[in-house]
Amino acid sequence: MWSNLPLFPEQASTHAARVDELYAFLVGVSVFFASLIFLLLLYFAIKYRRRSEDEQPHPVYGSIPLEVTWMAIPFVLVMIMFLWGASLYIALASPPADALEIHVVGKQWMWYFQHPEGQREINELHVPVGRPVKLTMVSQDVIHDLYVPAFRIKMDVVPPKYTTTWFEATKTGTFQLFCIEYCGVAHAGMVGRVVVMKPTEYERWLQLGTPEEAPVVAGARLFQSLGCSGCHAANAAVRAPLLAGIYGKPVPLATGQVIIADDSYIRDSILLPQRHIVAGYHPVMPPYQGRVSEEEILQLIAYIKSLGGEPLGRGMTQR
Amino acid sequence: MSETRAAPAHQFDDFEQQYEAASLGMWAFLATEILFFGGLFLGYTVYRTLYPAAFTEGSHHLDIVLGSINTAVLIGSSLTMALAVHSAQVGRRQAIVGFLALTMLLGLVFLSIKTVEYGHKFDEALVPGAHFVYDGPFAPQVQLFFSFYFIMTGLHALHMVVGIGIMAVLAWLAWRGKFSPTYHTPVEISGLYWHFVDVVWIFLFPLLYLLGRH
Amino acid sequence: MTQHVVPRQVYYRVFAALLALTLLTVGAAHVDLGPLNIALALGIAICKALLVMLFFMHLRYSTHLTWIVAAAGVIWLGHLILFSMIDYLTRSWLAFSSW
Amino acid sequence: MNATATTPRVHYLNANYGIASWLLTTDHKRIALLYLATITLLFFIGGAAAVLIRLELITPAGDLVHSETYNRLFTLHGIIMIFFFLIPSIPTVLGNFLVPMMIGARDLAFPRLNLASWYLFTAGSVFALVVMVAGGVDTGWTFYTPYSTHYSNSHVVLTIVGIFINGFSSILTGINFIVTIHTMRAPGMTWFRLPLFIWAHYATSVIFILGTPVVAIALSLVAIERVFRVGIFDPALGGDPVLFQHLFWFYSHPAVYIMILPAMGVISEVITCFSRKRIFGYTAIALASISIAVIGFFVWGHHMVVSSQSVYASMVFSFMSMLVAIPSAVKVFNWTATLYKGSVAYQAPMLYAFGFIGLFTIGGLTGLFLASLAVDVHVHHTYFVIAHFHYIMVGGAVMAYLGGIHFWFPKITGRLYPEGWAKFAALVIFVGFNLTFFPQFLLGYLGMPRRYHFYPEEWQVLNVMSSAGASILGVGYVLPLIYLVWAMRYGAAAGPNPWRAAGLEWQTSSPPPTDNFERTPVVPEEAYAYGPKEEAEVV
Repeated sequence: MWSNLPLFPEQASTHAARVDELYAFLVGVSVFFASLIFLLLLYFAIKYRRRSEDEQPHPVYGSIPLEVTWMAIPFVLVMIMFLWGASLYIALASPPADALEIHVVGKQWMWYFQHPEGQREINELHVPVGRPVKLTMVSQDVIHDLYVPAFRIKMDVVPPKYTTTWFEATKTGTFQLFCIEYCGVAHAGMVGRVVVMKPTEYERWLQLGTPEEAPVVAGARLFQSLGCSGCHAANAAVRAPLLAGIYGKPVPLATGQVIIADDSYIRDSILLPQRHIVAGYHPVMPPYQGRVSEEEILQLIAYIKSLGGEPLGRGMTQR
Repeated sequence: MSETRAAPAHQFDDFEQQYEAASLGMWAFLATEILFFGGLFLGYTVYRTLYPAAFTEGSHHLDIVLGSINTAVLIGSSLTMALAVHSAQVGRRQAIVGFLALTMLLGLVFLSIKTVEYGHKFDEALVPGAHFVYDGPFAPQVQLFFSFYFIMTGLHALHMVVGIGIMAVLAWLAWRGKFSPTYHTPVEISGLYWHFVDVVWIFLFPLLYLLGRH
Repeated sequence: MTQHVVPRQVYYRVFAALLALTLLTVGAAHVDLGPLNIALALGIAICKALLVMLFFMHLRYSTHLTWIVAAAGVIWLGHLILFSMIDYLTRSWLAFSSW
Repeated sequence: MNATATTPRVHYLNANYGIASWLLTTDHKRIALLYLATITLLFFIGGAAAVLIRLELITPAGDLVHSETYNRLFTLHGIIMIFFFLIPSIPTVLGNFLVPMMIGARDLAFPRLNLASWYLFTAGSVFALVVMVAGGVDTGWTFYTPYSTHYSNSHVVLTIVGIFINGFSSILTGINFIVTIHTMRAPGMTWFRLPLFIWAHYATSVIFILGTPVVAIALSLVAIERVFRVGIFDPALGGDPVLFQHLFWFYSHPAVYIMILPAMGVISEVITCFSRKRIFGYTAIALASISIAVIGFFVWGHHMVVSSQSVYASMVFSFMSMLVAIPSAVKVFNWTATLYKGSVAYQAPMLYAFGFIGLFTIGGLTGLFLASLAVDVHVHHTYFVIAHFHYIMVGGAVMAYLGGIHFWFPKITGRLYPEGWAKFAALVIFVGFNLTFFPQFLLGYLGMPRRYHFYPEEWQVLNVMSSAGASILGVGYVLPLIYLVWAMRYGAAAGPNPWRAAGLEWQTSSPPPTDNFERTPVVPEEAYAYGPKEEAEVV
């Protein structure tokens, strides 16, 4: 085979291998049925070709048993395809709890990645091999879509909310990354690469990179400068929920519902605070829509996440 | 869509076939219309599910008195329309014209009241877009509510304007004696259209004005 | 012509019923019934719509075919809303996004 | 060849003359020809855009046109081909001509409305075309928000106006067909005696009526949001861009069935005629058309599996998408079985029908890849999808459209087309098509994204193959244009029934008289009454 004529994509994640098995099954079924139809057509067309202009073959009306058969067999096959595809899809929607969490912001026309330790990258993502990586993604403008063919993963990056996907790379190397939801003039240029490294090299890379300011630090600074601390600090004059230790915990809402304080919840609460009012508080916080960038929100989330420890008196986890 | 001759159109065998075709055609068109408004009903349902409080908030800013009066006016116009069809069936020419005129009049009353309501919203800066001003909670989502309010009622009002135009043509045709007990299909199927517009309002009224009123 | 001529009395009675239902729904909206408010308002709206369709639009006297066409529009609308809401109502269960 | 074939002295084409007799005609046959002219023009304009796209993609670098231009080109190609060619093609040309004739009616139920549909179609298409050529629109034919509402600097609103006008035309055509099929069938023409072409058009009309208004309102909302700057899908107000996708695909997936169902109807007619057999499993095929139209409305979410739609919704839609494969499979099996013990002739329409079955089978089977969630995640928005839907729409719908044009050409014009040229063209199209689109399956699984102006170098070989195929395909499409126009004037007289086909449309002269039949036909038997009577065997 020509070296510049690849016919099959590289298989570089645990998920990729599983998708390819299903793909092989689909190809098998397709080749079988396509051949069956082609051969039958060819055979009938030749065997029963018209031999004289006045030929009048006897009519055949059809056959109920045959109809039932060729409904039943495809039905069984497509149900296998459905269940198989769905189970892999559910797995893709359920990242392991210990996954390395990386935040992604898509904007016209670049990818911004932020590692938990503070490294930030543009259009390039360094990850360790053999460890699940969860991507939490959001768009600053239009819908984008992060696609890494070698991992067989793809997820839209949508402006109003966080979307997630995950992968576990199985080999080191460099893999292409594309924006695959049309996003404007330079859509084809919104590409990047994923660099999968050995864990030790990844550690070294983390050291090497010069994090200007860790997200937690930047978040803490923003928490002050945006005025969040004026209400959400323990000694604040305005009564607002304290944020220490809330990350990942259930929060009771004024509507009686309970919501988990995850990334999306915190982002919503910053941008559109009146959407989810915590039980026992008044909707007084102004919306920060348009006043903070997606990167800044990620830094704030990192900061809030870092506020571990037991919630204090005015906390919102329990009443 | 329909012929105004003494004989059925050439493609039909008789008036009955022609009437059946026209009536079926209009019902099929109304099915289309249901789905056309349906997109808006879906949008409304989705956002109301996501932002129930904001939609309640927004609904409080609508004028329930004017809305109720308008509902009654529109139901009245449906009655006069039905009576116009009845008059056509029994062949009372002047009554057709009279009831059609009354239907148009009630339609215009409805549109006038709607205009007054729109005017209030302009004064209160509740028209979505750059000039939307709202100080209460959930301001962005209240704006969503008003987007739906204006688009849904606006599209409904547009249908009424078209309907009034159709009534005017019908009244003119009726006045010239084009309809008879054997042939009055246009009156009948235009009536279907007018009643449909009424039915849309019957749903818009509670969805926009009433839900979350208490 | 095979059209059914409905006595005018029927139209007047339907009109009266529609007005009464309008008053009822406005009144009911001012009482807090919890989630029943929505059900009641929509229930009354459906009754009113049925009255208009059955009598004013002569559906009651129409062929089965007309019923089917009218029903198709309504059923498709229900389907549009139902299948879209499957997405919105289950988004928080297990999802690529928590919305 | 029928040596004694004659042409009637007066028929619908020469009943009267002059521009006005065409532009003001209410004859469904003339309106069909008006559509044919408009649609052919639009097809070649959309095709020209495709030529430029394939030329650009010969090299990995974006070196032929600017990105702005490239984005406008694929948008123009998509909008013209989908809204202004594929959706109207078979229904408005062949359907318009044949629906009344096949059921034994003098015309459609609403002839003037039919003419109005053509004017709306022409107005909408010319408007959209002028906007897209003169100004351009760069959103892709899908108009996804918020790109279309807030970020695109192109003529989104005006293009939507053109599509909206066209939507009226679709809806009115659908209503006309439904009413005609219900109320105007000839005596004896019961539902289960209808040709399958009619069943297919009935199912298509249902989609026209119930689907089109939803895309109309979806696009209207985009236009309203863009013009008045009010939020509907605007994330800044808490709006949801995914809601637009629901509304858009509620119509735009069934729209695929608008394209393929009439094509299936054509194939059923052609296969039976050129194998002189009753269709195998008439009822199964008829009901399959209806179930495809209905189930087709339950599958739209498979376009949204990576859109952040809920996992459960994706699963429901995936399940329904799997189900819709079954009636499609039933049709393919039945067509194949129809050849069994037939008398198979290889005229050009039959070659197109063979091509259709083969390509549709591949297109349908690759559709299963897209219905199967995890594989769909990988191939979504890649060239795999492009290849799949071109197999359905070009390999399926366009092949059937051309096959149908050839099949009924003698009826429409009263003349025969040159058989040798037609077979040659069919072959060229088949070869060119496969060379163009099969490599795109490979590109897609490799991960090549659609709507990319330039791409990584390792994908060049496959792209060059595809572009080479496109040039062959282009030649294949120009050929029929030339010889069919020639045959309209110089073809041999066809006679009423050159194929010795069953079906009411063949029982009247070619070209037919203005009122289609000398007297209203009475239908004594089922469709496809080929072969000796009273001797039918049941397997």
